[in-house]
Amino acid sequence: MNTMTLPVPMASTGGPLRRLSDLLYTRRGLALGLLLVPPLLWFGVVYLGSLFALLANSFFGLDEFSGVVDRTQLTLVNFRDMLQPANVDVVLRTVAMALAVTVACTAIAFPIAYYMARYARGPQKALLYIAVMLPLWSSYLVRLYAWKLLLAKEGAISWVLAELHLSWLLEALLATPGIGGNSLSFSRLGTFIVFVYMWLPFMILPIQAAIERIPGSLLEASGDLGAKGSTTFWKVIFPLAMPGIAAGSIFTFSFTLGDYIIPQVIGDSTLFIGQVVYRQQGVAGNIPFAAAFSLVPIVVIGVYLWIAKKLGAFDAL
Amino acid sequence: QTALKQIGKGEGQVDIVAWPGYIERGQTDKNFDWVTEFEKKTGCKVNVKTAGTSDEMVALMNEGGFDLVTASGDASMRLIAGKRVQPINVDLIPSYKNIDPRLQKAPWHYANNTHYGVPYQWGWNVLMYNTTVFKDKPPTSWNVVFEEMNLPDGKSNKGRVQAFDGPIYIADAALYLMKKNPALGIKDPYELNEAQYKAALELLRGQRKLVGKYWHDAFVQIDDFTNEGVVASSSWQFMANILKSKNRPVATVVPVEGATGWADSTMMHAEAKNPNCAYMWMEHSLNPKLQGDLAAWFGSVPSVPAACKGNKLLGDDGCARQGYNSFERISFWKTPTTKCTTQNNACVPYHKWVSDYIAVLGGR
Amino acid sequence: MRSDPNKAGWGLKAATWAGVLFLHIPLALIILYAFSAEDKSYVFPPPGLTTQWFAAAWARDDVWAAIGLSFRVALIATGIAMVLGTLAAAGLARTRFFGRDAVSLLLILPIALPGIITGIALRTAYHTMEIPFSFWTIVIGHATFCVVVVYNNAVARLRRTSPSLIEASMDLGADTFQTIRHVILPQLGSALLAGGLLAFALSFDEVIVTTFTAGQQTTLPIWMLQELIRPRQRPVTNVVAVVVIVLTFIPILAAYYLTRSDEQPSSR
Amino acid sequence: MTVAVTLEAVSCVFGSGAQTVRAVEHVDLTIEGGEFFTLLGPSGSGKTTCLRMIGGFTLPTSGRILIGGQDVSQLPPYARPVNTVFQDYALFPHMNIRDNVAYGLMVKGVDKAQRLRRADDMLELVRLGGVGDRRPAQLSGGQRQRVALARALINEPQVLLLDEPLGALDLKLREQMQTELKALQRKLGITFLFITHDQHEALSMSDRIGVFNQGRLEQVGTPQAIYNAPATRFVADFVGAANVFQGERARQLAGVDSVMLRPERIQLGAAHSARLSGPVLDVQYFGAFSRLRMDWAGEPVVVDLNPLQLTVVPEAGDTVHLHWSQDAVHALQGAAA
Amino acid sequence: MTVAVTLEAVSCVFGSGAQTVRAVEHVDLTIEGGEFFTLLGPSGSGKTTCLRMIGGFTLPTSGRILIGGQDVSQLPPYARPVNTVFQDYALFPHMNIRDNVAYGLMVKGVDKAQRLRRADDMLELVRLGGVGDRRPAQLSGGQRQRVALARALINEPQVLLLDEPLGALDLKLREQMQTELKALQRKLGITFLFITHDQHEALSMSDRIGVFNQGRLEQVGTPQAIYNAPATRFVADFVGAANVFQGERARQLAGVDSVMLRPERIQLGAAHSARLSGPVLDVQYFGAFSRLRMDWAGEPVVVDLNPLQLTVVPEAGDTVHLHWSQDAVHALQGAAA
Ligand SMILES: Nc1ncnc2c1ncn2[C@@H]1O[C@H](COP(=O)(O)OP(=O)(O)OP(=O)(O)O)[C@@H](O)[C@H]1O
Ligand SMILES: Nc1ncnc2c1ncn2[C@@H]1O[C@H](COP(=O)(O)OP(=O)(O)OP(=O)(O)O)[C@@H](O)[C@H]1O
Ligand SMILES: [Mg+2]
Ligand SMILES: [Mg+2]
Repeated sequence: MNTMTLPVPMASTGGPLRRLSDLLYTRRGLALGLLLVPPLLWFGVVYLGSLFALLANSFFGLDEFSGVVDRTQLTLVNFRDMLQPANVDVVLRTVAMALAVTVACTAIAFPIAYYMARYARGPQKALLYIAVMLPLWSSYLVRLYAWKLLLAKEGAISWVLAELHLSWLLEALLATPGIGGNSLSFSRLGTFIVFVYMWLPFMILPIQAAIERIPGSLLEASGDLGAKGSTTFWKVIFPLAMPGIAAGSIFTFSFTLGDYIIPQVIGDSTLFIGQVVYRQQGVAGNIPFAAAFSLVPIVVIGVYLWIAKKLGAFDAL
Repeated sequence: QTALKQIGKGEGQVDIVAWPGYIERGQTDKNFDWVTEFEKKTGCKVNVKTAGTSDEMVALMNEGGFDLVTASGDASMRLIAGKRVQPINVDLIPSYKNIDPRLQKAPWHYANNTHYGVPYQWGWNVLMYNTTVFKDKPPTSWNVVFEEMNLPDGKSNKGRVQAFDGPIYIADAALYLMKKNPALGIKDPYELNEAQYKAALELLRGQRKLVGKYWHDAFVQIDDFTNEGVVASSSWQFMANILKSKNRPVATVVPVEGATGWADSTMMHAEAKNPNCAYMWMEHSLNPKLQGDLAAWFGSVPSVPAACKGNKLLGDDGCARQGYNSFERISFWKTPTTKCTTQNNACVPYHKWVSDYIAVLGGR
Repeated sequence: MRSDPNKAGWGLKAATWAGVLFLHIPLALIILYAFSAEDKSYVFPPPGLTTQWFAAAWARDDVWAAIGLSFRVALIATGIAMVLGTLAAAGLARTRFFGRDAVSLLLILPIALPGIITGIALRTAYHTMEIPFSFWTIVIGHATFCVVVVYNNAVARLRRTSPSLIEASMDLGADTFQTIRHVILPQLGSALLAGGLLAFALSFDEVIVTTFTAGQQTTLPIWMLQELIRPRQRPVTNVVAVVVIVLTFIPILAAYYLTRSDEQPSSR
Repeated sequence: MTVAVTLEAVSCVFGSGAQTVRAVEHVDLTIEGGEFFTLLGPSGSGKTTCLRMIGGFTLPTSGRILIGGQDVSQLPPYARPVNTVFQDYALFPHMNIRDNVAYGLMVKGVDKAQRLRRADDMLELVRLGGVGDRRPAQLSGGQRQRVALARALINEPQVLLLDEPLGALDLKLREQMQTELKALQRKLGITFLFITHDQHEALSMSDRIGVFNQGRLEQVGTPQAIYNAPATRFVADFVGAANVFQGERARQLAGVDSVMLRPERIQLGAAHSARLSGPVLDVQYFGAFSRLRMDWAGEPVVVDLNPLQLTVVPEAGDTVHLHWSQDAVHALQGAAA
Repeated sequence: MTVAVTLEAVSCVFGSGAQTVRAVEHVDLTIEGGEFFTLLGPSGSGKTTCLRMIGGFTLPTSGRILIGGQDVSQLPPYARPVNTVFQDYALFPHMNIRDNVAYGLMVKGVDKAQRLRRADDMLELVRLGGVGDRRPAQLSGGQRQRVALARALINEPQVLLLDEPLGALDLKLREQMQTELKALQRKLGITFLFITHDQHEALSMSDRIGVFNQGRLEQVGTPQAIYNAPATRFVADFVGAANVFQGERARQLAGVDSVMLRPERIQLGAAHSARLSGPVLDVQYFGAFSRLRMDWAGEPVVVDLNPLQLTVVPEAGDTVHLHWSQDAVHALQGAAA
């Protein structure tokens, strides 16, 4: 773009609007500024301002008995508390879960996205699109409680498995330490399943878009050069869908990192980052500690975004 | 700050932070409505914000914008200490004298010879159990949820018991230890010195292995007793009532160790914008009809004894069923602080309870 | 061996439809339990079926109030998001300047950072500035994370729109404003509509940020949350969810057809 | 000479019902080993479809395709001994140039050191040594075209298929690449099956040309045969400039129903013994020649004037007299419109 | 004749620092009213940038641009009396054809009935009556091109700018459109400023041609002047095929440092009195002529053989004898590499 500024042009005839138009045309920097000022104000002031307010709060202490924030002096006590083993556990657990959910979402989303992008045509494509979008439009909470019912010990899944005489399978799964538990809805496996379910559409759509952008001739070229389907997949499709995966994973990763409702309803009562932050602020009123703790996901996401950007995710979002 | 001297004209509305189900206007069940009539009578519109835990109530009050709060004992002292609530002039509340004498000057709302709240309701954290599992051998001790053992149906209790998902539950453990291990010298489950506290946490860590999922909200626990094979847990009478009404095989008991409980008071924000309507509500909140209906609705005990008789919804045995006569056996919720009389002011404060309970849940 | 390269293998088909099934079993359950005769807890299978909950839901004012509030919030948040998102897209689509990446990152941040952080940050800011909770505090939160949705749609369309269209318009005598009105907006129209629909959906179902910015107000998801925590007529939440599903069917379809041309494979 | 490719009654139909497109209809064709064979035809005439059936990207609706004598009609692309240079080059954007070229060897399992070495050799062959580490996006159009060539050739195909490989290039670059491509084909001796809609390209590069029209092969022959003895009016018109006369005029010129006369075969001369005379409509300058249009009683006759013949080019309105040798007039089949 | 466009020392620089691109450097140019002026040059030589500065889409870094005598250097496009036909046509996809054509009138505020009538007239002019209700996507490439033309012409511009308007078309369609475009320009008498990189197109259509190379105008002149008397080696090479000799060989042929000889000006003849003799390297068939390359002691000489002159075309290895008239040899300026 040619952004040099030049002397005000000789006015073309016309009203003030036309003159403003002339000015904007010849001074493109000005036009750009006018376009970007409102969003920048909003994001710079409202959003970043809020984040800074949060950051500032992380340096305050709390009067432990009354629960009132003490704004008179700054302290690093919240950051020290964050390093307690229990909190470190929470962070590691959450990040591990977020990664697992992201991987699983990718694995499940990929075939769907691939099929939508390359094979589905006409009404079938529309049908699939709706099928993917519809869950997004039905209340997240109601779906969550529906999962509770599905996963319960006497719920739909065990009922079906019992009918199929496959209960032993479920029991074996639930006996696995680390992921198992008393029933699916009381296990970390259950939390995992529900996370995967909830964020799956957010993974499907960007991957689908990324695959649609791969020119068909590339796949044909691969086949032409002797590659079988699987080679083409791993050497061509998958790398080229990577921006879509990265974009989708920003959602799956970040949503998992921050959610506090799902693990509250489904799971084994071990806490995730979102819950700790929520409890510290909403329940315990310990805003400073919550603020400090919420820096963890900010940092994690920051690192993640940095990697995702390398993979070209922002262009595919 | 001094209390109001007289009630003026209503401001037209009153904002209340309350437990879920505490202030009903007949939206879910027409029989349970104690707001509409009040609004009609006084012209004060009632706005309710529900809070799920005591901590949340404190947080909401600290943020401000409310007139009243139905605070439990573990929240009320913090509100008073934080100067979030103002003294109440009980003379402006004619029904105050009808309140159960045991509650009129209860320590969770009466401090420094000043009233800071009006008792609303109270209840206990009973042991709820499944009667088909326990059959003719109902549990008598909290040990069924704390210690690994075989239940009368021959199967282990592992994975079939629950505990409350809140730091205050440490007190339940202390209560159990008070009886089980007198050598620890626990006098008050909310006042624990370092050693006692450690023992309680140790017990809870053991319990973690038995508990599949901690209960957090009442209806999830109802589901858990229905679908998840949970057979024993600390609970509120409320859940037991609902499960029984659905013909589920449950019963409640107060074990030999006693039980923790909660007693709620309506307290008024220090900067309440609608003090007149607030006073009118506090007066209204003490009428026997409301108290009885609410007790029936919530499974709690009225703070006005008159409510126990003749209430259609509650029934004549309602108060007794819900713990009216067990007042002395209940250790009511209060906020643990370092200042404590029973352990020479060397108690573990609440904020440690919060983070340690998170650790316990995390298996640490 | 006849293997038509334009047909999907059975493995792929199976994986696809299994995935779709996975997405929809809970929805089926939601619909089923909208008719459940059991009102306080969920048991499987449901003990009986009834349609009474539709009437019950209809008669409850709090449902209507919550839907009304959510609708208004979503409408205004979407409106703000559309304005800001379009401006940002117009500014960033085809320009290069120092700090451009930072600006686009800033737009993505509210959706990339967990909602709880946006929520707490806003709540802290409101608190610090002593802004009382109101309709607008919810709207601000929602608009913030909706912008990126509109922005993404608009910027994708702008990048795919030939810049010579704008030049052609000016060449034919249209000034900046006439060009915006006659060329840019019509070009963006369907992308904006699709982005707006998505933003509306996001806002309508948002619970996490709202929890922190709503104060005493009850949006539909907050109502659901309260209702699910202390239900008396539990199936009513399902009824509401089902009604929302049914009502949103058409906008989804519309959004699909509106943005479809953007999705066509393009050769480079 | 061996036969490289045989098409036997191959047809390809897309869609069904009202939207049926008969892209290729009943094509019989034999391409000899080592030949540079070009498919020439207007847009939409079925050239690409034909090529895609040989490559295996589209399956024929009916008929058989043989490569090196083997029926490959139902084989997937990776099992056919042919390789393709795509019109958009289809270079893998996420790999560097060397990996692009080595792709065919990689999928065959050739070990890394060896395949990269051979890729570099191949890049040398197409005069692109030194760009191996770049990405496709960092190359110019002509360079990309050569990478695509190298990538296809590394597999040593029996037949190389090229779908308008020069279509995206500048005229000047295009002429240069034509020469290079032809030279490469001579050097390697591989059968090339080339698609273009540019008759100059077809004429100058090919050993034989097949002219496509509406899904059918209208004529197959050497460039000379196609140019000088087109079978149909379509071929005459499509391959170079042509004066085509029908009916009365044709009979007057050659006693048949339809004739063709190439403009460069006509000379201006004296009025006596002129075959035709008439006024000049207009003259267009093309550098190497000038194109004159004369009015023959309502129908234009196009004459290309070589600068060697004339120093003074006539102007519009001048009367000119046309001469040609009788063998310049070629009778066309039928009276196809 | 009036002056339509004047460029005075116009330069355009993109970027800064290491990435500076001098797209157009110090161009002086005068285009007469009613002229068909073509900018010819290879890809990236600055043609488009030059046109965009005249249209107002890019502002010059320095220099002045005058249209009809008025300095428009700093005016936005909508205030300039020129219109443009874009390379990709830039038809508004959300409007039908009639509204596209009427767009210029609409933004001027011409009332609806009148502007639609005039749009229909304009469509008639470009022989597209009847498609007014269709959308651009429903038209073929050639039709779209004509719509773009109609849309630009409805504003009655003083100058019409055309940026490779035929680039996206098939060769055959392209030749047809060349004729149409030229005829339209004659009919309307509007100044056309045309861009192409195809020398045939430039030579056959233009009144004058400006040859661009690396941001500079190398030569401006009539097609004949450009073709027969190129000023530089670049022009000689770029505009048509050329034998360019330098140094010793040039001095031998014409006594200057650098000469050019067009291949079609050379004839084969008898050995005696031949200007050059040598063996044939190869012969390429082009239909209307054959291109022979003879080896002149290590340097190829290209000869285009007209079919009229020879019945037997020599083959590689034959010895041929070249003849030309002395005026076919053109001395080039300098010894530019
Ligand atoms: N996949 C397809 N589905 C339906 N019709 C098709 C398909 N591929 C090609 N066609 C149609 O078949 C006909 C022949 O197309 P083809 O691409 O073979 O032509 P072409 O000679 O290569 O033209 P071009 O020079 O424009 O590339 C066209 O009418 C085209 O629209
Ligand atoms: N907006 C721009 N920013 C930076 N460089 C540019 C820009 N536009 C053109 N250039 C550069 O200026 C030079 C001239 O470009 P221009 O488009 O004028 O060439 P052209 O002669 O039209 O070529 P073509 O035949 O490929 O269209 C090129 O090197 C090009 O890369
Ligand atoms: Mg083709
Ligand atoms: Mg250009």
